[in-house]
Amino acid sequence: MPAASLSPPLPLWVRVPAAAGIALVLLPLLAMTLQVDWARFPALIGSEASRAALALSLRTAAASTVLCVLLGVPMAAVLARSPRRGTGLLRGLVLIPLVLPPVVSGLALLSVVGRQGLLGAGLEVLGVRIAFTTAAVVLAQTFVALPFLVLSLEGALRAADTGYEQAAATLGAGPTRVLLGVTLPLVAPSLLAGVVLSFARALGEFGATITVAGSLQGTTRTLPLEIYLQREADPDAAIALSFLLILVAAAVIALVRRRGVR
Amino acid sequence: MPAASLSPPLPLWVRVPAAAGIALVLLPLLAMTLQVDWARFPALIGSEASRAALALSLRTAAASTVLCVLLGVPMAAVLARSPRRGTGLLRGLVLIPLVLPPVVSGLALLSVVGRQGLLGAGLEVLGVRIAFTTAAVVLAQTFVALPFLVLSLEGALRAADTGYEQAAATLGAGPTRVLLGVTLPLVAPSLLAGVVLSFARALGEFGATITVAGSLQGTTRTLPLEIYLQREADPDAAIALSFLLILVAAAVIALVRRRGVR
Amino acid sequence: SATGGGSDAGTGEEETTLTVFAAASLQEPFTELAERYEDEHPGTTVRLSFAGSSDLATQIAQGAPADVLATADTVTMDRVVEAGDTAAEPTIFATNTLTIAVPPGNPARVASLADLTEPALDLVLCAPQVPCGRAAADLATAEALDLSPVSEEQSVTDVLGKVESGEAEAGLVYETDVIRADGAVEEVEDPATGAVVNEYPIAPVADAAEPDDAAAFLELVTSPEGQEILAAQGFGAP
Amino acid sequence: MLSLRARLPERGLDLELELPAGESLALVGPNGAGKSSALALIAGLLRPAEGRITLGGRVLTEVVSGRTRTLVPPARRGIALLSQDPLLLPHRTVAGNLHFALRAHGVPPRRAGARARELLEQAGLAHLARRRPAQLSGGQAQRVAILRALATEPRLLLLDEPLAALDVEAAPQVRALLTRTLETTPGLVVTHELLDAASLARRLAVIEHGRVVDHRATPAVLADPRTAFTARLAGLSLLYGLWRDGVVELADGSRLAADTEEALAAGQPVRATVRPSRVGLADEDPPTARATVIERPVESLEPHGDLIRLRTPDLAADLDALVVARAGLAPGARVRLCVPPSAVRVHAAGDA
Amino acid sequence: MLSLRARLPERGLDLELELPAGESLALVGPNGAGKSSALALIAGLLRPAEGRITLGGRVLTEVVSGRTRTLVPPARRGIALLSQDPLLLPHRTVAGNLHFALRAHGVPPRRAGARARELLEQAGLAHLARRRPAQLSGGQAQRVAILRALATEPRLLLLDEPLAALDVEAAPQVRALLTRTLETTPGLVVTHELLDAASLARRLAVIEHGRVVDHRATPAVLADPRTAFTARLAGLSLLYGLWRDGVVELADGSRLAADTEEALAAGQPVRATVRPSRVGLADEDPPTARATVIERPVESLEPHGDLIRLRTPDLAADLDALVVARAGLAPGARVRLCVPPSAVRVHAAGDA
Ligand SMILES: Nc1ncnc2c1ncn2[C@@H]1O[C@H](COP(=O)(O)OP(=O)(O)OP(=O)(O)O)[C@@H](O)[C@H]1O
Ligand SMILES: Nc1ncnc2c1ncn2[C@@H]1O[C@H](COP(=O)(O)OP(=O)(O)OP(=O)(O)O)[C@@H](O)[C@H]1O
Ligand SMILES: [Mg+2]
Ligand SMILES: [Mg+2]
Repeated sequence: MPAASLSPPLPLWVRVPAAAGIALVLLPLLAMTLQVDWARFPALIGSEASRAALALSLRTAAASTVLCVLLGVPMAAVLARSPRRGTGLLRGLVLIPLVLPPVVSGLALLSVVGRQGLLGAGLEVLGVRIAFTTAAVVLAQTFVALPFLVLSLEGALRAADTGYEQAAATLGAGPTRVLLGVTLPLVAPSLLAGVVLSFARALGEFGATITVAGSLQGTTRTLPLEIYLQREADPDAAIALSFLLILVAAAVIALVRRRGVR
Repeated sequence: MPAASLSPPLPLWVRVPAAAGIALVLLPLLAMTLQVDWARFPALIGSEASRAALALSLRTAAASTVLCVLLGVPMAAVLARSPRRGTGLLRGLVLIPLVLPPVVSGLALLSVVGRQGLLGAGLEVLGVRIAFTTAAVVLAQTFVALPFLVLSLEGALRAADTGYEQAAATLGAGPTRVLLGVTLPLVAPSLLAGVVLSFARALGEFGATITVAGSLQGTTRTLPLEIYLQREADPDAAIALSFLLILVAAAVIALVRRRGVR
Repeated sequence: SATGGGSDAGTGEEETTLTVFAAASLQEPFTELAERYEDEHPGTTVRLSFAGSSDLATQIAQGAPADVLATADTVTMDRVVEAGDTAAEPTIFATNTLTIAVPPGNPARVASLADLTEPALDLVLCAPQVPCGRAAADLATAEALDLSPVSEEQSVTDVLGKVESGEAEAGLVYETDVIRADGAVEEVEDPATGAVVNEYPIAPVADAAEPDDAAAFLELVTSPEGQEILAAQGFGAP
Repeated sequence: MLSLRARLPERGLDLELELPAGESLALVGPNGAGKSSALALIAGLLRPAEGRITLGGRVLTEVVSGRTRTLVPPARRGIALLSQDPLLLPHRTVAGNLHFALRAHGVPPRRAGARARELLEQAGLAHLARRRPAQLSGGQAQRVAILRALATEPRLLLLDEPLAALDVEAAPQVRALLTRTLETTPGLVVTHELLDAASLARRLAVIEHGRVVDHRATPAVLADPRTAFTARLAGLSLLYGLWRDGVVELADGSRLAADTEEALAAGQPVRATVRPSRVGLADEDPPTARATVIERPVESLEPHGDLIRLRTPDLAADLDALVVARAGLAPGARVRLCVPPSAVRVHAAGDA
Repeated sequence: MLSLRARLPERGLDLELELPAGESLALVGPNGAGKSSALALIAGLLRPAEGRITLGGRVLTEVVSGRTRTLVPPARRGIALLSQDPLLLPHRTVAGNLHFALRAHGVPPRRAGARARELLEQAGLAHLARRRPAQLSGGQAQRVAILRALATEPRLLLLDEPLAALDVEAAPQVRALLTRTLETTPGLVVTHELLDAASLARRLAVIEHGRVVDHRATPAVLADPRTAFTARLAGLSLLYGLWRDGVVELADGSRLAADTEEALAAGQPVRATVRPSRVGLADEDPPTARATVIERPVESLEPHGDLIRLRTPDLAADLDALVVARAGLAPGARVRLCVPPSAVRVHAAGDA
């Protein structure tokens, strides 16, 4: 939109609740910043354990986000476009990881890939172990983050004007080209929102991870787990690490937005 | 859309990742269902503690969702429609509660409303106490759930065609009427997605709640807190309660979708 | 495929990895013990996994690659033993007693256990379902105290957090927690709190990949050297 | 050859249409008659409740008693559709939209880029290549949409009001382009303009209330319109009456002298069409011997080229502005019209 | 009274326009000339880079050297805009759309509902009341959009191609409705149709390349078009040459005999308009004494009413189809046209 074209102004009163909301979010963050022990900050976040946790968190959250996109986009498309009544139930089921306390999600995952789990026993025979490995971290993060992507995208797909897709089809575009070249670009802002949400959720994931993956430095101890541990040992370090987590998330979100938004 | 009008079919290959994604979500849930001790189920979820936790969870999650809508919709509108560069930073900040480990969010909230917090001292003088009250539960849930609503909605608002709003404005509709009568209905599916996401997040909230509000039956011990406690005492009860949480969430989501979707 | 499970890491000729699962509250002494062990056994790396005791129990039941398990209470350990996941009877290697923690300056002027029954006092305890709560309940029974907390926390760390932040005017925590808090809370001593003792058991895990190292580590923990490290963090002798 | 038979009660459609191989067809009809729906059915964007559509012997759509036997997806029909709304992909530039269409037809990326530029240059739209659809004027968007539809050489072209929104300079150019294209590629063109119907296709089908009510060569339809709608499109007045040896007796009793080449029996119901440009004012031009003078109330007066079109409930007349002013005509006034027999054509009414 | 002065370099606009109180204006111009943008500026949907817009003395928009002094929001201007795209609110029914507009103007809910029904009934669209916009045909949507724009009695009406997409039966009805409305409410009507320009407004403004290049009473513009575009709209050929006592000398040396009432000096540059309906074939009608015979290559032939319009690079002629066939005319052939002096009007070229 060129600067000259005016979208209708928002009513002035919305500024009041918007400001309240912003204050609700920003005040605690500000207060937290005040509590960071800045003198010790570099030392606190520079320890080997912190660096290992940060590296692991970035790697696993990135991997989980990729998995969420690869699995979640098709899921959202199928759910949004299936005409059948039956998908209503499916849609509800897919959202369940949203409400489960993460620890319960972890238990549920363990009951699949754990030693006594549905698949765990079979996998064990094949010499494959998922639980308590980095793969388990990715699994846990993907499980909890996937619904975020699916839900943000599905609403947008449902609302999107199918006229453009029909136009593309009459131009000879096959279903794949329509999906990748028309449908997804049309819902790009929601897809981006979904990616950011699921990345953020994966990055902050704690309960399911500690349950399925344990907490081994360098292998499964992500930044939130490290923060949890530090809280027991050195609350200042926990605050400093939380701050680091915020910085990382902000940087990644800024990067994605910069590239993704027109 | 009438049944006769055909939206272009999805490519067949999307079914493979979609099925994988659905399996990823459903298998753990199924495995969990298998672990529920159905014989004891009614007794486990029928205890006074469980009922109190369920009632509290429903009340607080509903209140938080309402707050999220009241604050989040204006925030999303302001963020989506502000032309200024500066909102980029603001938008990033607003998303931070997404990545913070919930316990850290709780600590951040305490540093505002706690006794020694930024506002806490002032509140104390007014005789208002937030810690250990149901209000603190709602505060914690709102803080963690708000970004979900804001983010889902903001993407949709950004993508929405402003032509309709302009048309409404030339018909004489003032900003409030345009917002409530045109803008929000146009992004209804995303608003609904945001409401579901934030309700779910509030319902499953654990870490921030325990940190700010503590855990007292009937006042601050929500279902996730009860589940966590039961895990220590009676893992079967924890599983049964998790299952109850799933049922409640599914029921609420189904209700919202039924009413909300055209 | 499995990325770095303990059993895989043990396939090297010389290099062995000992995996110790320990309750989160044991983080500091066990980190030190692990270093000591590595010094004494060159070629062996000790990997530590800290979590809540019941998390650890669940993980071991699901085949987590642990050689040694140390929990913060005997109830959880008994569950692991019952499930047949330990290779030997657990040994009690440390004890801990409750004490009263108050915010710096003791705003509510708590002087003794009896003051905790004051109805206007914002008292915080652990929930009876978790070990520290069980201990608090036992203490209340033993001393015939009628405690009405404003919150029953999930873990002792949460109790400590409430006291540190001043939200709570008093809380019952372990001696070790007060030491950990490093001045963020004050301790109000009352000899009566010694009536209830919490015991920390340790045991080798049934499927241990490194049973020899597990035994050696256990030995270190219970040795005078190990006990010294534990004592420095406020743990009592078994 | 295109053959269409489709029912869709939801939209009140019950269409039947055959188009000989290589022929193009103009589709006219009132708003909401079902023209766009007919194109959507052929393009495969709409499933009939019942029906069969074939193109060159290939079954594209077949629904028998509610069961879908065949439904070739739109992309595999080799049919290009220019819909009423341009529907340019909003996230691509103008050039990107053409590129998309070419790529969808298997043109390799490089060639598609060059070809897109070429098409835009030929159409004189090269300066718009990098604009997004939102930055185009209505007519510009329409022209780009036409280019896009023609970019991929389809087996059948479906054009829904292709010249709406085009200015008086662009319209003839685009009309010429479409005429050239339709010489080699058969097409169906929906239009509300007589000129387009006549210049773009040799055959004309009229859809009213979801049914094809007329389908003949364009000049035949225009010379002898069978419905009020087509008469209006052809710019003629259509009246019904009974044949009384050289005159048409209208329902109100007035009589209209007429010539006819058809053999008509006395008392036979007939359809008479009157050309407004040949109708005059009785008080201005003293009527010739056989001319009919009919009195009617004036319904409306509107400009028509350099003349004024005067409408009465059943007859229209194109009059000089000067004449109208002199006669002091205004809606509501009564007017005496003079209709020479040469302005009237009569056909047996049975074949309507 | 409307007064508009606005620059918007981004769209190549530099507009100036004054409309006397109570008058309506037709706005014509090529695609992309800036017509819709002009309406958007007046409606307050677009901010000029520089400019001032007033209506009845009230300043609606004022931007001086990049600083916005006044920008009354669209809803407070009392101006209704019918845009080129109907933009019916997709989540409301047809009746709901009217209801919305009425409510926005403060009509109480009950009355708004009744009034919406009434308006739909009057327009014969009552059967569409409960449909969603997606379930309407193109023309139906356009009619509902017109109703919606008229529903609230605005101080100024802006109509962007209101009659596009309407069929030949609906168009005159809607045209009559708009004519009636524009008698009491001043309006600006964008159109590509001569007929609409002439019937809806007494004044006509021509926008080309973002500038108002002509603005006079409609008959004056049509009789004496000053640009190629207006000539085309008026259906006339426009030629330039030098006045040589009774003839116009064209650039290629050919001479066109003409009558004129203006006092013209010899050698003066002039503009000549030629009415195609008066131009014939020299070989068919032997030319009268003063008629000019000019030889030109045939550029195109297209139907025009019941005639064929033959175009050459500078002259057009409307010929009988029979004559065209007999003369064997086709694009590329050379044709000898006969132009009687009465078909030509000459004006001094200075005032263009
Ligand atoms: N999506 C829809 N659902 C239900 N009915 C529809 C839908 N779209 C169109 N209709 C109805 O079907 C009928 C035919 O519509 P169609 O669009 O084919 O008309 P049309 O001949 O193209 O008219 P126009 O000249 O106005 O474009 C109309 O009565 C219309 O209201
Ligand atoms: N959003 C936009 N951003 C930039 N340029 C635009 C935008 N919209 C239109 N334009 C350009 O501004 C010019 C004027 O456009 P406008 O829509 O006013 O033309 P118009 O006279 O209404 O044409 P039409 O008859 O095709 O509707 C055109 O060159 C167009 O490409
Ligand atoms: Mg149509
Ligand atoms: Mg326009």
